[in-house]
Formats: sequence, C-alpha cells, structure tokens
Amino acid sequence: MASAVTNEVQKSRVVVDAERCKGCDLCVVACPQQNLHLSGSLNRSGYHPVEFEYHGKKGACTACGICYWVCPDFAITEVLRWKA
Amino acid sequence: MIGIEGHYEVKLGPLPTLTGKPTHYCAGCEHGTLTRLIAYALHELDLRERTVLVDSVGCSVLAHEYLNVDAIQSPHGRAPAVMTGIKRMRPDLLVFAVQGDGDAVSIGLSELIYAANRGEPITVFLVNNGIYGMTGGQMAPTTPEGMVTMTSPHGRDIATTGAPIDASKLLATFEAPAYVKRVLLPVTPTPATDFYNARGSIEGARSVRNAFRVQEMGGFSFVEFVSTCNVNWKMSILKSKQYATEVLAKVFPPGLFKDKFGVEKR
Amino acid sequence: MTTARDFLKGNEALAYGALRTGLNAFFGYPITPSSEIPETLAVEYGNPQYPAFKVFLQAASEIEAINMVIGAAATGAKVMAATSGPGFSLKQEGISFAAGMELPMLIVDVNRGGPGLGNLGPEQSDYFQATKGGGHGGYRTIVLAPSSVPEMASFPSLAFSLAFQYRTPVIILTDAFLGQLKEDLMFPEVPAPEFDTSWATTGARGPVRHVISSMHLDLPELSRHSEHLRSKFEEVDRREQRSEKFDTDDADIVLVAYGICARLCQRAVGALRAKGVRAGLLRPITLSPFPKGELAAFVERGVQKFLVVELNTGQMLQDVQLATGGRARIGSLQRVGGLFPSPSEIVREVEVMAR
Amino acid sequence: MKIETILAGHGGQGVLELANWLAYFNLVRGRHVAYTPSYGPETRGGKVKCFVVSSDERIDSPIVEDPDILVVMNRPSLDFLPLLKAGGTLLVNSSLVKEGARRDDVTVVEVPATEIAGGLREYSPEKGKDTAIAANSVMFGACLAVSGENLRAEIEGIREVFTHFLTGRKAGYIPLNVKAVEEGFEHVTRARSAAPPPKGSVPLPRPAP
Repeated sequence: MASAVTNEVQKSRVVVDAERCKGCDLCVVACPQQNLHLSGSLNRSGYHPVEFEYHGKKGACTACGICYWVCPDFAITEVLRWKA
Repeated sequence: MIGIEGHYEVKLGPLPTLTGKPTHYCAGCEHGTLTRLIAYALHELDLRERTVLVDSVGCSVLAHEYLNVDAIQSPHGRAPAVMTGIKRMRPDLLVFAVQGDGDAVSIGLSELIYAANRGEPITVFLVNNGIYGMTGGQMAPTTPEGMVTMTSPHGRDIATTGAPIDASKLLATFEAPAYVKRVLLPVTPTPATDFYNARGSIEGARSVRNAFRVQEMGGFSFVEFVSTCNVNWKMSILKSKQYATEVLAKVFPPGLFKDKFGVEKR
Repeated sequence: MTTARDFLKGNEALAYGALRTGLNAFFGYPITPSSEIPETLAVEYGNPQYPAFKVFLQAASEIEAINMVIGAAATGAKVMAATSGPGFSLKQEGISFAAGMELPMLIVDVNRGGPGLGNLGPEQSDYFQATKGGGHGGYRTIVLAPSSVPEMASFPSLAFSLAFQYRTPVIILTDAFLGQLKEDLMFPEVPAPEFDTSWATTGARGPVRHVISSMHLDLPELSRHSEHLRSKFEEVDRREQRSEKFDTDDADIVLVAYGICARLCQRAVGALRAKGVRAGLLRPITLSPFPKGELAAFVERGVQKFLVVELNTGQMLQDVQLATGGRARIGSLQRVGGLFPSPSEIVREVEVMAR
Repeated sequence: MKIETILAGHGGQGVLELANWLAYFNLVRGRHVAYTPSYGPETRGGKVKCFVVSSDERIDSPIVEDPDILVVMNRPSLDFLPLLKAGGTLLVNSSLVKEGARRDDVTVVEVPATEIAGGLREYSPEKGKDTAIAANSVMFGACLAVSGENLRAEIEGIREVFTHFLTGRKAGYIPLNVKAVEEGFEHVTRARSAAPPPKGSVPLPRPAP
C-alpha cells in the first residue's frame, strides 16, 4: 500500500480491530515511533478506537510489535512486514 | 502498487489459541495482556491440543471465554489442588491457572504452598494488583501499606492486618519448585520522555514460555505478574501504571527467584 | 450519622442494625453480594458512636473467619460474620463446632445463585443448609428470614438476643435482592441488651475454670450432651416460632413464602382478593424453628390447599408437607438461577389450584 | 396513593442516580419508598432497568410489572413500552429517542433532556464543561411534573435530595442539577397545558397535601 506522497512502499503495517479497542491508550504511549492515536470517532461500545499511521512523530513504523504485545484486548490483531 | 515486487508477511498475527471473543476486562487491565502472552506461548509451543486451563475465582474466572483450550472451573483458591488432580491422572496434559492475589495469596495460599512444595508439574500465573478486583476493591494480603480500599477505608494498617505477602519469595524457599519468577507487566513510564516502556510485556512473554517449558520438563513453575487495577485503585489507566512502577514494584521487586532447569539461559 | 428516616440498601441496614445493638467484633471475607456489610462496618470502625465495636478484621478465607468468630464468641462477645453461599458452605464445620460448644454468634448468608459458583442473582437455595444444619453431627440452629430493609436492620438485635438466650449460633438468611434493595427505614431505639456470659472464657480468673469444648470422648457423656442440645432446641421450637399472616382468617388457599417471595405473594393475594378468590399468605420469619403450629392450625380449620412459592427447587416445600401431615394439597411454584415469579404468575398458579 | 415507576436506559446515563433521587424525594415527602437497582436478565451489556415505588402505605412488592410511569432514556429502552399500564405516562428523552411511541392509550411526554441539560453550561462549576450529563436531572423534574408535584413548593425538597447525594467535590454540581430539575419540570408543565390528554388516559391523582 504505497503512501500517496512518495509512492514509497510502506515497510510495515499494523492492523487494528476498531470494534475491540477500548481506547486504553497503552499502545499509543508505548509505540516508540508514536504512530498510533485514538481517533475522534466512537466504536459500537462507545470507545474512541486507535488508528495506525505509517509515519509517526518519531519516524516510520518498524514492525517492532510492541503495540501487539501491550494491547490488553487483542485489538492490534496483526503486525505485517513488507518482503521484497 | 503495480510493478513493485513483494508482499506483506505476517510477523505477529491472529492466534488460534484465542477464541476471538471480546474480553470483559476493564480497559487497560493486565489480565488482558497476560491472556495474549499465554495464547502466544501455547501457539508457539504447539500445546493447544493438550492444554487444560483451570479457571480461578476472580477477574480471570472468564479466562476460558478467551483462551481456546479445555477448561475446568475451580472453587475460590483451590486451582493448584484441582490442577494436581488433573496432572496426576493425565501427566501428558499441560495444566495451568491464572490466579488473582486474593485467590492465590489469601484463601488459596495453603493449596499453592503444598502444590509447590510437592513440586507438582503445573503452572500458576499470579496477577498481583494488590486488591480484590471482581468483588469491588477490597483489601488483599498483597495490598501495600496505606493503600485505601473498600475494607481498609483509612488506609491499610499493617500493625493490625500484617504486611504484604511476597508469594514469589515464599515459594522460592521451598526445595521443589523449578521456576519462580516475578515480572512487572504494565507499561512503565520513563521519566525523561512521555514515552512508556513495554519491557514488561516482552519479559512477560518470555517468562510464560519458560514456565510452560519447565512444566513440560516435569517441574513446578510460578510466574507472578505485578499488575494494576485502575478502576478499584480509583486512578486513570496511565496513573495506575505509574503507581505500579513506583509503589507496587518496590513492595514486589521483579526478578528471577528460582530456575533449577536453567531455562532462562537456553 | 443516620438521620431519623434513612434510605439504605438491605446490606447497609443490616450492618447498622448490628452496630446499634452493640456488635463487638466482625470477621469477614469478600464475596459478592454481601460486600456492603463489611464495607459499611469498615467505614464505621472507630466511630465513637459505636464504642462497643472493638474488632473488625478481614480474614484470609471464610474458614479462617468463622474460627476467629469462635474465638471471639468464646469471650462472651457479640460477634458476627457475613458471607454468601460459597462462603456459607466453608463455614459449616465452624458452625457445627459452635453449636456443639453452645457459642452464641450471628452468621449472615446473602443467598446467591448456586450450586458451586452459580451466579450473583438472588436465590433461596441455601434453605436446607441453613435450617437443617449444614455441618456434621446432630445440631440445629435458629434461622431468621427478613423480607424488607427495615427487617434487615432490626433482625441483628433479635438474632443476638436469641443467640445469647439459648447459647446457639443464629443465622440470618437473606438474599442478593434484599441485600441491594433500598427502602426507607426508621431505626428503632432498641437498647443494646446485656446478657449473662458467666460461661465465657476469662483466663481462669475466679473459682470456676471454663473449658469450652465440643469433644466428649466418653460415649454416655456425648450422648447426654447431644440430648441436652436436642431438648434445648425443643424449647426453642416451642417458644420461638415466628411468622406473619396476611388475609388468612377466611382463606381457602394459603400461600407460604419467605423473604422477597413473601412480598411478591402479598401483592398476588391483594390481586386475588380483588378477583374474589379467598387467598391468604403465611410468611415464616423463623425458618428454624419452622412455624408448623400455624400450618397445623390452618389444616385444623379446614384449609385444603397451600402453594409454596420459593427461589429453589423445592426445599421449604418439604417443611410445609411435613407440617400439614398429608392432609392438604401442596402446590409448589419455583424459580431459580436468579429469576423471579411475578405477582401475576403467582395469581395464575393460585387460580389453577383454586379450581 | 401509590406510584410505580420503571426507569430504563444504559449505564452511564445516570439512570440509577435518577431513580435514587426520585425515591429519596418521596421519602423526604414522608412516603414509603422502595428502589430496586438494575435487575433482570435483559440488563446484561450495560442496559439498566430499575424500579421506584412510592406509597403512603407499607409497600408490598418492590418489583414493578405494570408501572404508572415509564421513563425511557435511550432507544433500546422503548422495548419496555408494552409494560406500561393503560392510562399510564411514558416519559421519553426525545433527544436520543426519535421514534414515536406506538400506543395511543397512554400519555406520551417528550422531553429533550440531553439538549436542555446541554444548554445549562453557565450553571456548571467548571465553566464551559459539557453539561449534557445532567439530562437525568432534567428527567427528574419531568417525573415530578408528571406525578403532579408542585415544584415551587418543593424546591427545598429538591435541594435536600441533591445535598444528600452530591457530597464532597460533587457538591459543586448542586446548582446545575437543581436548575436542570426546574427546566425539566417547566418543560413538561408547558407541554402538558398545550397538548390535550389522549382518550382513555386516567390523570394521575394529586398526592395528598
């Protein structure tokens, strides 16, 4: 999924199940690149689910998987890495 | 994305050892995190087909709803005894329980001690958040001095209720247990930045895998996870991580207490 | 400070009722749905308004708690423990010992869904365990069944006076619904009565040495002791049967229900009377001793039909069958799992029986 | 004179608090009251259904089967409409429940409680904070109006209710809640004087003075 700006390949991706997320913020504060943020919208249970962006404040996602390991609700379902 | 050769490879993915059912755990609770670590280890060690989970009584009583394994529900505090009964009949099965501090260190301390002392090849994961969660925030044997709870409204007074009990240190005094470990599971604030460190989850994943390996090698394994309960501590989720790091982890410092089989080295 | 008229949950009212009648010690263990009782007592511990309340302690389990109760009761103190089904089961050995040692104490069981872990809904399924002696050996205890928040408040003082008068454990059997129900209540200004506790352990001060034990190795001695316990309960049975009657004087069919079920039946009796059906209600207040005198009187008067309404699979039913001696038809309306019979369901059941 | 009320909504809407206030208000007025918290199998998943009974005599069943008043705070709670006694009153938080009631044998009173509460920002101790959460207090006022209470004589009773429940830090919210009660009461009084009562509806008897 090339990012619109530079047509460069996004080396990694985090898949989020928005309906499972309880907006607990743990992945947001633990992500070294700060790519994850709570969205403005509400999921069915009334929580603000987290959203993934490839480019975070500290740089691009490195598929380190920390979000996968800290998420108490398994809402971070997959961490993918691009294989050329 | 035409013309760019390659594909996305799953580094960390969905686990067949999870049922997929949303959890009832409060937002940000380490019971949920630990459930993931267990599911991952069961999958990685290909144990799912011969695992029996013993549900304790407390917040983890619904663990069978989330872990896709056989399960048996134990009376409050009696999981180690139930596991002993299963394992002695079926030594080929892997049995484990997730117990809260009320379940394991209060009503179930006797069962825990005797199973450990017999070196039963079973695994106990203790979620120690210093309070009774499911029943609404009462004092537990692990409640730190001065903590306000529903049954220590003026702050826990250790002169009349005793000091917090260190289960890991206690079990480590016995000859038989093969693996006794304590991990600070929550994300921990790092003073310099607004960034939180996730070493607890990584160390936790490793400890869960080691605990199962020790059981497969015929030893008793016990991992205590210092955790949080922000709802009953009446704190925000992130404030509770700070409290766990600055207060609870001082009363229950993480560490490796026993590793008779040296699993941490290989 | 509780004002003249309060608005409290049943569990809170029970805790204040115990404090106001001079509770000395409480030993507990957390279990839903009884938690408001220890939580209220924890907040009030040290309040100068309750100078008698000297000991509050959360034990490591219900077994530890009941044994702490035995120790404190042996000093002649007014001691209470409160729990729910699973904890009540764990306390049975202790209650048997206390009955054997003739120790007064108050045990509260907030009945929840069973058996085993069950659920947190209200049931009346601990009836047998409470009334027939859940522990080993031959003993009976007195069991009181409140059906309102005012009774949750007033029964602790009644329980302690019976406990000390007859030197026996007394059980208050309530349920998860009554524990959470909030009603207005007026605390009666009941004096905290003092009781003769010359039997209590004092540290061998004075001429008489006190040994409080349930062990009687000599066979005839245990026989005499058990006979004594039996005759004591016979006296309780003769003097302490308590119940409340609604519209029973001319009733053709009498409903029998205790606790929250009695209130549902009260509403049903009103609806039936409005439809011209002569129904009445007997509400047992003491489940042990069971008010069999009232039931025998109804049968004497010619009542042919009774309907027992309870939240279990037929437990008080057996006591009603015994008390009516096979000389009447006994219907049984049961709900379990935390569900309730609605007043209209009770009305329909009575109408079917009345035909 | 007995009034049986069912209040329904979802957790977080303050339905249980509203039920407590309503019960305590009646207690302060010298009546017997019974409040049953969230009850019943359909309360899983955060749904709330609770009962308030107030009466001059001792209350028999605290469980309500056919209420005189049904308070509906959110859309799913409209499912309880069949329980409402013929001639009873349906009080709906029309800010969240857009669907009309499908019964013509009851009085339907629509109260945009969330919107009304939202407009009371200047009464909140924290200036500019969203006050929509006081929707339950607006409904409290609506309940009193529907039960035929005379609010002007009762304003002290309302204050006493909130002083009893809103203690410590929460005491700062008493003015906002009292204002919300007044707004709810006025809204219903205005609406009822305009709309004709539907056929078959029995006006609730005035409480004994």
